[in-house]
Order: sequence, then structure tokens, then C-alpha cells
Amino acid sequence: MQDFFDLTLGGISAGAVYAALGLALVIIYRATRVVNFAQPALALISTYLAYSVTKATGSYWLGFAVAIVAGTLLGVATERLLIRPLRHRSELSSIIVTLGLLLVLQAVAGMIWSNEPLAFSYAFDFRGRFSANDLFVVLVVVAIAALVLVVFKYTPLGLRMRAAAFAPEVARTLGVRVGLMLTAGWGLAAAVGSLAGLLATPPFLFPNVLDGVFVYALTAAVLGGLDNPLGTIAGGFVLGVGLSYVSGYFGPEMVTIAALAILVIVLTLRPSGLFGRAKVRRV
Amino acid sequence: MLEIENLSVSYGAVRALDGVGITVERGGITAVLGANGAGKTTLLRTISGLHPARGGRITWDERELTGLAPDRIARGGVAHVPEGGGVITELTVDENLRLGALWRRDRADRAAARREMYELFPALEERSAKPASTLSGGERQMLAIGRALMSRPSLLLLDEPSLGLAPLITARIMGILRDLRASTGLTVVLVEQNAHSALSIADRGYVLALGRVVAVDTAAELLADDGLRHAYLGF
Amino acid sequence: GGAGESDGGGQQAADSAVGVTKDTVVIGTHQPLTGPAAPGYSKISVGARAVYQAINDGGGINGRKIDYKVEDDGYNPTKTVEVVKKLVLQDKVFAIVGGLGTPTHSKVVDYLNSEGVPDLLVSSGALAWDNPQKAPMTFGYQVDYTREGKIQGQYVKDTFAGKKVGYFTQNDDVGRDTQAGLDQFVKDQVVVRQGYDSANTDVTPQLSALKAAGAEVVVCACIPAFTALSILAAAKIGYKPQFVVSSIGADPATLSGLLQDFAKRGGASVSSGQLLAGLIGTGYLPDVAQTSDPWIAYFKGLHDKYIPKEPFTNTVLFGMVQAYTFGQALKAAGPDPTRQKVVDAMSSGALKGPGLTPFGFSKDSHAGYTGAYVFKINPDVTTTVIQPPAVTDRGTGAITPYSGERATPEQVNLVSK
Amino acid sequence: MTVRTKPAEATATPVKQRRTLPPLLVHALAALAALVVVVLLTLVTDEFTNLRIATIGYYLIAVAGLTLLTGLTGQVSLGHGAFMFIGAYTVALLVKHVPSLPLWADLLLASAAGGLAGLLAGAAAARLRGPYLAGATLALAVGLPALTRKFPDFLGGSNGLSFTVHSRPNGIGVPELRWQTWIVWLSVLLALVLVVNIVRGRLGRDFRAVRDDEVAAALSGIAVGRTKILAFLVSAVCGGLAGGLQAFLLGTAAPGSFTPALSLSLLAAVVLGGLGSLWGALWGAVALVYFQAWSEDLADVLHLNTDVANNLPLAVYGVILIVVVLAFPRGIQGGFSKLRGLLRRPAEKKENHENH
Amino acid sequence: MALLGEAQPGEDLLVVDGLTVRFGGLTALHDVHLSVGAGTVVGVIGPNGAGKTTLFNVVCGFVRPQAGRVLWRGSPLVRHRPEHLARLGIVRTLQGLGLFPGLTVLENVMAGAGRHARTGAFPALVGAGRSARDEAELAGRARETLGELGIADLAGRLPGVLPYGVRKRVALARALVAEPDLLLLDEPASGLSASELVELSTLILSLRRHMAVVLVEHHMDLVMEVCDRVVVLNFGEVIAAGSPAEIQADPRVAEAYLGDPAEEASGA
Ligand SMILES: Nc1ncnc2c1ncn2[C@@H]1O[C@H](COP(=O)(O)OP(=O)(O)OP(=O)(O)O)[C@@H](O)[C@H]1O
Ligand SMILES: Nc1ncnc2c1ncn2[C@@H]1O[C@H](COP(=O)(O)OP(=O)(O)OP(=O)(O)O)[C@@H](O)[C@H]1O
Ligand SMILES: [Mg+2]
Ligand SMILES: [Mg+2]
Repeated sequence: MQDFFDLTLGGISAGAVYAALGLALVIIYRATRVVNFAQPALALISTYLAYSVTKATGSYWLGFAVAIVAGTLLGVATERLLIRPLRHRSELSSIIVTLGLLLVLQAVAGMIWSNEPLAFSYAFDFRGRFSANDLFVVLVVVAIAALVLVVFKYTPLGLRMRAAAFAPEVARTLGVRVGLMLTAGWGLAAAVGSLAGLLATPPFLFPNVLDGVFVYALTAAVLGGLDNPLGTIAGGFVLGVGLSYVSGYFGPEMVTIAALAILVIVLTLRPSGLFGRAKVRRV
Repeated sequence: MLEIENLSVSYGAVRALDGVGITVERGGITAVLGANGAGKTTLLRTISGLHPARGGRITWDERELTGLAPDRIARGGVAHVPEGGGVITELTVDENLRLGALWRRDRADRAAARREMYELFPALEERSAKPASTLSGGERQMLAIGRALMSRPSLLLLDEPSLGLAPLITARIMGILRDLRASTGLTVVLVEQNAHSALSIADRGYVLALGRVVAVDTAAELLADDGLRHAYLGF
Repeated sequence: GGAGESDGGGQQAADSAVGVTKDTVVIGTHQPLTGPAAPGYSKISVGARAVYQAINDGGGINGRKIDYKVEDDGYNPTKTVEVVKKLVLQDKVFAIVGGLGTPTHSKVVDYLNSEGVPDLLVSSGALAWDNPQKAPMTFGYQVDYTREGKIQGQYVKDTFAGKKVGYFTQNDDVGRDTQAGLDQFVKDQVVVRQGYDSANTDVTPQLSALKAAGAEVVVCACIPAFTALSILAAAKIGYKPQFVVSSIGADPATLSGLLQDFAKRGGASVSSGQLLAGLIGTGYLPDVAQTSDPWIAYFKGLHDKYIPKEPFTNTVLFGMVQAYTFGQALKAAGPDPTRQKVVDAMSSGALKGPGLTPFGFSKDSHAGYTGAYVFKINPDVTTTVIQPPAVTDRGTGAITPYSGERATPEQVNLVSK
Repeated sequence: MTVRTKPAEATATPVKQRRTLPPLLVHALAALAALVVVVLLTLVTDEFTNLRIATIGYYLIAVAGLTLLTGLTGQVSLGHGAFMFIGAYTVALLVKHVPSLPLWADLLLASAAGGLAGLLAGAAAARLRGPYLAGATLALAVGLPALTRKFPDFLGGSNGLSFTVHSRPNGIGVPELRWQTWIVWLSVLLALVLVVNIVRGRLGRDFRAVRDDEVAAALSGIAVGRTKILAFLVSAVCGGLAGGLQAFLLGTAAPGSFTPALSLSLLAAVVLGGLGSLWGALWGAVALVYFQAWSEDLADVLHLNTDVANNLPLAVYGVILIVVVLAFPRGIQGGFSKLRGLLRRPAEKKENHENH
Repeated sequence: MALLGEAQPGEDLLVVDGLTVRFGGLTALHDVHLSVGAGTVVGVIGPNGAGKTTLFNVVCGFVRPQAGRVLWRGSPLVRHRPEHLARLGIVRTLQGLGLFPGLTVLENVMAGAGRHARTGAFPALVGAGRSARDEAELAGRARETLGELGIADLAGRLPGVLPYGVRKRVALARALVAEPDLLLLDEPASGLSASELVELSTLILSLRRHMAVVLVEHHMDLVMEVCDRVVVLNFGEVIAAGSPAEIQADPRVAEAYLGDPAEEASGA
């Protein structure tokens, strides 16, 4: 039973990390209808910057702040330089361009900081069954999700962002600064993504460190319903805890298969995720 | 005053508008008529900045619109109901409506406008929390018109508003336009396939054919001109 | 020649001197330089390159400079096959030296042998490289996992008699072969066996299971990142077993780099020294921290000269020793080296070098290092040898202390200054 | 505007008169010609280039399958490598356990195994769209290869399986690699004939109709779900064959070869070549092989510090992906078509069937 | 609600029997009865949101009713799906267009003619047997239909660049090429010019010889001209049914739908 309890707690903190990166994906998806495959790389670069700043100044929180700011700027730049030219193109174009960016940024990280792992510390003490750091991660993620939900659902800014995403041309004729909204969405998402990177990276930092997290984050977001921040959080925790049990009871080699199984089962029953909007009128 | 001078627009090699000139007085309702493919939709899209002009000028209230971004034109008080309504189906009815006036500063006024629209279209109020995708075709059209009116525009561009609307509703909307013109001095450019109904409320009408203005006159004269009606309006 | 099963074409090739010109010898290798497997391995070729550079700066071997081509395979076997074929067919290398990884390299062994290309000093402890009958061109390098497991097992049995033992092993041949060795000695002490998958960095569930089973000694057949992860996971759940770590994951320099400044936050302070102190490891090369060792001093000199910016870790040393060993074999092949001559030089048993245990190379064995010593990490992250080198076989043979002589750098004198 | 009274007979007669070669024959002849070209190419190039040509071959069929799925049916699959995985392991297991089976049977079974998996995946995926489909297929690419670790004795664990396929008949004086290249291309072209038939025929039209508007497609009598599954099936058959050919060519099947990166580069090839066009699939496959090779050569030429040099090919490849997508909206094939259009503008205007 | 002039089931092609559809709390159709005999044109009119499209959706299998059933040639359609309809001989046009933007006009129409393809799925897969001739035949039919609608010259164009009215015709051609026994037209006249309206009414009248038509429309002139019978829906209920003349005279219809006569003149 002790085992069960430990596995649950472990799963919760892992799930929070999946949810955090998943949130970044959801924000961009809501804001621009693009699945951002470069998200782990944007977060990666910010985290490396945090590493360097922390190393140089000795202050973890300064590095933290730098990472968030840098992440935002990276997101904005990505949207302006790479995504905007693809406005009228198929969703595939943006998938491939963000993939290309993923490769470039991971390579750049390797060039600057080498492909060898670096020690990257936790924000708080990591020791204990549910450590100070675990608590911090979970709280931050839940808070961010709530904030994102409120912004999107209940503020005029959120409404504008959604309108710009769903129907840019119509939104424009309604006075929405569509370009600005899309950029803002990317900036916001990349900031959340950088936060996720900071939370997900420890203990070690290397160019591919977020690959696995990204796959689970996308899985979590899809599980929860990509349009729904709270769904993503739920998806993240379901996945984190579920995979922790699988790893504990059936062996770690089963984890990825289990993720696939969970996803298939959920999507078979609910093709738009656990909390996605159910049926829409099509005719 | 809306002044369009010598406007030309093309899609690649296809010239959709060719030296079109149109003048609409403030507070006027002007019908733009013409057969399929005459360029009516293109004209409205160019006015609201969705499509670049190849040549010519568009001014509204002494302000040049040519070259401005669509959102700036919209914030200048020009509302556009696109062909087919352009309702954002993923948003709820209420969100669609609110979107219409989001750029307006005055919150209280926005709320008041929303109430007015629900009064005009009670069917929408019942469905305000539903996604717009669940609406029927006519309900969507109502929503689109309501959304455009939310911002209390000074110039309203309507692309075939009667499309899919029941006669009763069409008549009601024409009535609303007449009232708004009277109460707020709204200027309307009304593109219609249905020349008869459009000319019945318009002061003036332009007839487009193959991207050129082939006739312009008061609505009454146009209705009376049998030759023109047969040649371009087909009734 | 001993090219038993390879077809006619291969045998001719074996006597050839492809890749050798008047003043160069082209050799190649495949390494994971990028991708998920790069961390931990991407520095091996850096160390090797430094040695080749030193050799070349000293005029080469018998007047020939070594042209070292490193191909990135990203640890993807398909890619390995492609790049190795590229090295053989397009770059026309003389030999493949130090190809890295079991899943990767095992896919090219047949090809290299049938083409008659020397396949030397494979960077993996799998047993497969030692098969002179079927793979006459292939030679191992590091001590194989079973030999090492036996030595670990005997040490644990002697030192921690009666204590509960848990295994924590990588879910592949590393784990399987190591357990085969361990089980010869500590099978009845084992209370739990856990594995990890290198794609999944969350090892807390496994460590929890080890803790729950009450394992007092945890034998860890892990790569460095996972050694560090297990140490951190153990710290997280407040579990303090005695770790015994295989040579592939016990490099103190790498580990202390990975574990520096953890959990300094939130009031606690745990240095890497504290986390690592007392950890028991096995090794066959001298440790980089043993500065008094003549070979360490020698390689440190090369390091400082050619790659001063890289940390001097045992991983770098691994590559340096590998390159140095190849250099010795090439030299031994004489002034007109052919592929067959290099293979003969390898199996001559004459290569004595940096390792603290001997190579197993002979006519009947292509096993690399044949034994290991046991060391303990001190609080200042230096190491102390707690059991001197011993050698054994990969079967059930006895473990015997090794007392042979090591040649010194001066005696080998491969690189002229 | 009146509507005919006697429909069927009225049209049936004239059609019979202008009978042309059946498309199957036309496509088969084209394939034969292509095979001749490939054989000639392998004869004038060195052995390593032969390997690259063969590699292009199996990528081609994988990319063509994905083109059919993604370009024609609009289902974005990020997990196509999973079908290659299945094909490769099928061949590996057959070679190891049923060595008596001829190669063509191995390959056929690999395609069938891929198809079976595609059928299952398609059935699960038919109701998913957009990012949901993308997420699920990505999970497929990540999850499936992990099976090997669950069954290490049978599937070889993370080391995978190694084997050699002896396909070259004794007494043929052709280097092994060249012979293998021929086999690969023969199989690929046979499969391509099937794919081209589908793309150009009624099914291809149904696929595109489903992509464009599912509701209207259903009302036109197209079984939407079944069509989507069929597209998955066909493309998975291609994937399975590609994997089988890869295994045959390289003698390996290991989980490390079928990472999500493989699936994603297949998708990249689809887009690079030109979405929805089978010629595009060819350029995509060529790009897949040569862009990576070039970026590595480039890194070799510039003498750089090791960290930079190690990562440069990756960066260059990423930049190529970005630049091609940004600069050539319709991929390489789109670029070619434009070029051709510029060269002979006035000539052809009437039947402008997109290049499929 | 038993309505005047309702034919017995069995005599009619299509019978809608006591249909009720609810969306959450909203009742879109309530106990709707309707029948369509061979060779007749039945108009369904009503205010926006009255449930006309929903009625079509039930017939086509997009929406499952809470109560009631749909009989086709006397036997009930159970759990039928949209893609089965074409084979049964029912074809529907969509409110709006529903064209395939990535297919040429010809291909759009050919997609609708699949009913006539005689090859099975497998021969089509390998392109063997009759499939090639089949394709040529479909193309022939499609061209012919396009010709009849006067747009044969546009066969190779993509629909996206065509004017709305022309696209509407393409959609109609796609429906007609299947030669259905029952054609469901959802607002075919919207967006058409006055002259095109005249052509449309001629066309519908000529169709009557081969098929039954159900017409949902807001253009009263058209409805009155072509329909044999008209059914009026309001808030999901049938409030009137009868001949066009009867309907026009019905005060309930005027109140719910047409508006007062003065405005009707300008509105329709
Ligand atoms: N996106 C486009 N690309 C190419 N040509 C276009 C495009 N949109 C419109 N056209 C062409 O421009 C001309 C004018 O079209 P427009 O839509 O403005 O006509 P309209 O008068 O609104 O017709 P309708 O009454 O059918 O709506 C037509 O010939 C049409 O084919
Ligand atoms: N899937 C759905 N979910 C919720 N409400 C729906 C759904 N489909 C239709 N409705 C509602 O049912 C009512 C009937 O819709 P329907 O589309 O049948 O109207 P209609 O008679 O075709 O109107 P119009 O003439 O405007 O096209 C409308 O009020 C609509 O909002
Ligand atoms: Mg128009
Ligand atoms: Mg309707």
C-alpha cells in the first residue's frame, strides 16, 4: 500500500510537468490552431539560459526570470518570422516548420552547451515523498491553468484571441488586431512552455531532455481535449499517475505502450478528449 | 460620404473590378446589384480592406481607406456582413455577438447594444450560450447582422443579407435598416441578388456587370427601367 | 587467415591494405554524437581524436598519419548500417575502430567480417564481440558485462555477506549479462530485481521497490546518467543502500559533474561529494583522479595540450586509451600494414597498455579487458582501490588476482614528442 | 435546362468506342520503364550510391503511402514509422524462424502485417481529426517499438534482431548491394503501380472528397469511415513494405531505428516533396536521403569545434526544412510544375489534372 | 396530428411518421408527419429555425430522432447512415454549398455519380477489370449533366474561383448525376439571381418526370410555382399542409412566416 501511495505521489508530480508543457501546446493551439512541435526546443533554450545565468550569478530565481522572459521573446519571434508567413497554408506546413525549428534549436543548444548532460537543480528541496519542490510544481501548474482558463474564457482579450484563431479574416473585419493576438498567444504559450521546461528539466539538462516530456505533454493535452486548459491539467495528472502505476506494477518498459493504450481507449470513447466539446453540428 | 473612385481589383489575371466609381451619401442606402460574378462581393471586400485594390481610391468620411488594414477600417466604424454571414461557429452565440463591439471603449454601451440585439432577434437570446455551429442557416444570418450592428457602425456593408432568411425576417431586417438610418444616420451599402427587395428600401442603385458599373440611378428609376431590368437584373 | 565463414571476396579483402597510403591510414567509427543517446558518449571520440592528433603531430605511425573519420549514427541501428557502409565503400577505411553500442554495432559485425574489414575495440561490453570463429575481424575492448558481474558478485558476497541485495539494471544485454555474472555468487542474497528503460528517466518507482524489498546493497548496472538518477531518487525517498556500480556508470568525474549542487535549495545542502561518498564501483582503466598513475599523467598531458576545454573525465580517457591501443596495434603491424597484419597484431597478445587488467586477445579469444578492480569513492570524490585487479572468464571459471606488469608510456613510446 | 430521359444507354455506347489502354497497363509500362532507368543508374554508379538509391526506394514507397493518407485523405499521421517497424520485424522474424520462405513471400507478409496494423489504427483513427489524430499517431510511433522490450526473447529487446537475407542467386555476377537495390526497386515499383491506380481512380477521388468535406462526401454515397480506414490500410501496406525492404536491405530490425524522428521525417518528406503528389513523394524521398547527407558533408568540410561540428548537420537539416516549406509552398514538385509552366505556358490549358 | 391529403404508407416513396427531435432542452421537431409520392414536388417552408434542415438531417441519418420513424418505399430506415442514401436513391443538396474545393468541377460531379459505378472495391483498388471503363462512363455522365446545366465548359476548374451561382449549379449537378428517386433540396435558390431562379423552377418542374423532390426554400415565388404540396413548419410542428394556394391563403402561415401582405411584396 505504501508502494501505491508513493507511486501516486510520484505520478502527480510527473503529471504536473506533462500538464505544464501540455498547457503551452493548448495555448498555442487555441491561439493559432497550430500544434507547436518546437515547444520543447523553445523551453530548452530558455532553460539553458537559466542554467547559464544561475551558474554565473548564483541566483536560481534570476535564471528563472531570465528563462521566462527569453521564452516569451522566442515565442514572439517564432510567430513573427516562421508562423506568420504560413497563415494561409495547410496545418502540415506549420507542423514541418516547427519541426525544423525543433531540430535547429536543439542543435544550437548542443553547439553552445554541448550534448553532454549538465546538472540543473530543482527550485526547492527535492527530498521527501512529496517534497517542497513537488508541491511547488503542482501549485504553479494548477495556478497557471486556472489563469489561462480565465483569460481565454472570460476576458475580452481571450475572446479576441480565440476569434483570431478560429476565423482570422472575420475577426479582422470585427476590429480585432489579429496579428497582435496571434503573436500574444505565442508569447504567452512560450512563457508557459519555458516555465514547464524549468520544472521538467531537473535533474539533468541536455538537448533532448524534453523530448519524452513533450510526447507525454501532447498526449495529456489530447487526452484532456486540446481546447481546454483544465482538461489538459486533468489529462496530465491522469497520465502521470497512470504511467507511474504501470511503471511500478508492470515494469518501466510498458510505460510508452500504456500511454498509447490510455490514449486509444479515451479517444475511442471520446474523440475530442475527456473534456473536449462533444458533438458539433455539422450539417 | 463614401467615395469610390476608379477602383480596380484583380484575382491574379482575372479582373474582378474595373474602374468602378460609386458615391454614397451619408445616411444613404445604396443597393449594388448584378448577376453572379459581377464583382459585388469583391467590391465590399475591397472596401473593408480584405482585398487589396489594384488601382483607385476609397474614402469614407474624408478618410482614405485604401491600404488600411481591415481591423483599422473596422475600428473606423465600418461593419461588414460577409457573404454567408461569417459566423464563427466555434464560439457561442453570445461570444459572436460580443465580438462585434469589442473594440468599443464604452462598456455600458456595449451591454446596451447587446440587449438591443437580443430584442431584435429573440431567437438568438434563447440560444445565447450555445455554440454558433448549432444554429440554423437563417439564425446564423441573423447573428451575423446583429454582430455587425453591435458596434453601432456608421457604414454598414451587407453582402446578400437575405440569403436563407424567411420572408418575415428579411422584411424585419429591411425595416431595421430603415429605422437605423433614420435614428442614427447609418449609411448602408447593400449587395443583393434579390434586386426587387433591395431596391424597395434603397435610395439609389448601382448595377455591376463583369466588374464595371453599367447603370446608376435612383431606386425608383431602376425599378422602372424595363430594359435594364431585363438585361442585367433578369426580371 | 582465419576468415572462416566469410566468402571468397572477403578473404581477398582481408589481405588488402585498403585505406593505407604512403602517408596516411584512414580509419572510421560510428558514434552517437546527437540524439537521446549522445549524452554520456559524445565525448569518447573527442578523447580518441586528441590521441590521434598527438600521434600525427609526432609524425604518425611508421610515417603514416591517421585520418580518423567519425560518423554520427544517433544510436539508430539503421543509421549505423548506412554510415558503416559509407565508411567502407565510400571513404574506404582501413578499419573500424571503437564502433559504439550493442544494438548498433551488432548490425554491422556480419558485414564488416564478410568484407574483411578489421573491426577493432568495439565500445560495448557485450559478449558477442568475442567470437573469433564467426567474427574473426571483430575484437572487443571493455571488460564484458558477465566478467564484471562475476567480480562484483564475488566482492559483494565476501564483503556484504548475509545482507539483502537488489539489482538495478538496464533492460538490455547490459542487465542480462551482468546478472548472469552476479548470480554466480549472490543469487541467494537477491531479494529484488528492478530494471530501467533508458527512454524513461523517472526511476523513483524502481528505487521505491528496491527500498520496499529491503535491499541493503544495490548493484547498479547503469550508464552514468542512470547511476546519478538512482542516487537522486534514493535521496528523494530517503533510502540509503550501499550502491555497487559497474564500470560503465561509475565514473566519479562524470557523476560528480552530474550531481553537483543538488538540493542546495530550500535550506538543505547536499553536495555531490556527500551523495557519492561510499559508492563502490568497478573499473579496468586507471581512474582520472589517480594522478600518480603514470598513464593518467601521460593522458592528462595530452588532454591539456589538445582538448584543454573538455573536462578530463573517464569517458574521455576511455576514448584516449582506445585510440592509443589501436595505435599500438597499427605499429605492431609493421611498416607495410595490411588488414590481416593488424588483425594478427591484435591477436598476438602483445598489446600491453594503459589498462589495469590485460586484454584477452589471442588466437582463440577476442575478448577485451578480462577483469576489473573495485574502488570506493571518497567524500572528496577521489577514489581508493579496495580490491586489486582480478581477472576471470565469461563462463564459470574462477576469479584470480592479476599481478601482471603494465607497460609504461615510455616503454610503449607510441607518440614521439 | 432539361434533364435526360434515358440516361445509362445514352452514355454507354460512345465510351466503348474510344477505348484506350487500361490504366493498369499504362502504369505497369511506366513502372517497367522506371525499373530500367533505375537498373541503368545502378550500373553507372558505385556501390555506396547503389545503397543510397535503394534507400530512396524504400523511403519512396513509405512516403508515397503517407502522401496518400495525409495529402489525399487529409489524415495527418505522425506515426507512420510504426508500420515500417511492423514490416521490418515481420521480415526479421520470418527470416529467422521460417528461413525456407522465399523473399517475395516475406515482403508480401510484411506488407500484409503492416496493412493489418493499419486497419486497426485506421479504425481507431477514423473518428479523430487534426491534432487528436496527430497526438494518437505520435503515441503509436513511441509506444509500438517498446513492445520489443516487453518480449526481449522473441523480439530481441532493445538490441533488436540481426540477420542476413541471401537473395542473390548463385552465379549472378552482380555485387550484392546492386542486386538488393534492384529487388528493392522492383518491389517498390510494383507497389507504386497499385498506389498510382488508387490515386488516379475512383478511390483517389473519394479520398480527396473525404478530405475536403466529410458531410458532402457521405451524401454523395462515399462511406466516410470506410474510406478513411481504407486510406490508412493502403498507406500502412506501403509502410509495411518499406519496413520490410529496409530490413531486407540492411539486415536489421531494432527499436532504435523506428523512433518518432523517423515518422516525423517521413511526414517532412511528404511536405518537402509536395503535398498530395506522388512525384512529390519521389522528391521527398530523395530529399530525405540527400539533404541529410549534404548537411553532414557540409559539416565535414567546415572544420569546427566538435560540439558545433557534431550538431551542425542537424541544424542544417532543420534550416532546409524551414526554408523549403517557407519558400516553396507546394514543395519541390510545386517548384517543378511552376518551372514547367513558365517554360511552356501557352500549350496546354485544357485538361489540367494535377500531377498525381 | 393527422393531416389532410396524407397518403397511406406504402403508396408513397417517403413517409415521415411522428418525428420528434430534441437538442438538449430545445425541441427542433415535434411529431412531424409528412409523405412524398413519386413524381411530386413537396415544399417545406417555415421560419428560420423551424426545423426544416433538421428534418432533412433525420431522413439522411445525420440526426437520430427521439421518436418517430422514416419509411422509404414502405420499409423503415433503421440506423441508416448518410452514405447509404445515395444507393437507396435519395440524394440531398446542402444548405450552403458543400462542394469539394480540392476537386475540379468534373470530379465534384463524378464523386456524386458513384452510385453508377459497377466495379467493386477490389478491382477499383488495382485498377483492373471494368474500373477504367467505369471511370470513363462516369466522366461521360458527369459531363453530360454539366452540359445540361450549361456549365460544361467549366469542367476543369476548381470550384473555389467560380461565382456563387455557378457553384450552386455544380452542387445541383452533383446531385442530379446520381439520378435519384428522391431529391432533397435545401434552399437551392439562395444566392441565385432572378433569371437563374426562373431556370431553376423550370428545372425542378422537369425533374418531376423522373423523381420526387422535397424542396426547402424561402423564395416563395419558386415554392408556389413548382410545388404540388406545401408543408409549413413552425417551431418544429406542422402548422399547415396543402396546395400552394391553400397555404398562401392560410392566416397562420401568413402570421408565422410570410409576414403581412404589404411586406411580403417587398420581402420575397
Ligand atoms: N478567390 C478568387 N480567385 C479567383 N477569382 C475570383 C475569386 N473570387 C472571385 N473571383 C472572380 O471574381 C469575379 C467577381 O466575383 P464576386 O464574388 O465579387 O462576384 P459577385 O458579384 O459577388 O457574385 P455572386 O452574386 O455570385 O456572389 C468572378 O468572376 C469570380 O469568378
Ligand atoms: N445539433 C444541434 N444542437 C443544438 N441545436 C440544434 C442543432 N441542430 C439544430 N438545432 C436547432 O434546431 C432548430 C432547427 O434548426 P434547423 O436547422 O432545422 O432550422 P431550419 O428550419 O432549417 O432553419 P433555416 O431556415 O434558418 O435554415 C434551430 O433552432 C437550431 O438552433
Ligand atoms: Mg457575392
Ligand atoms: Mg435550414
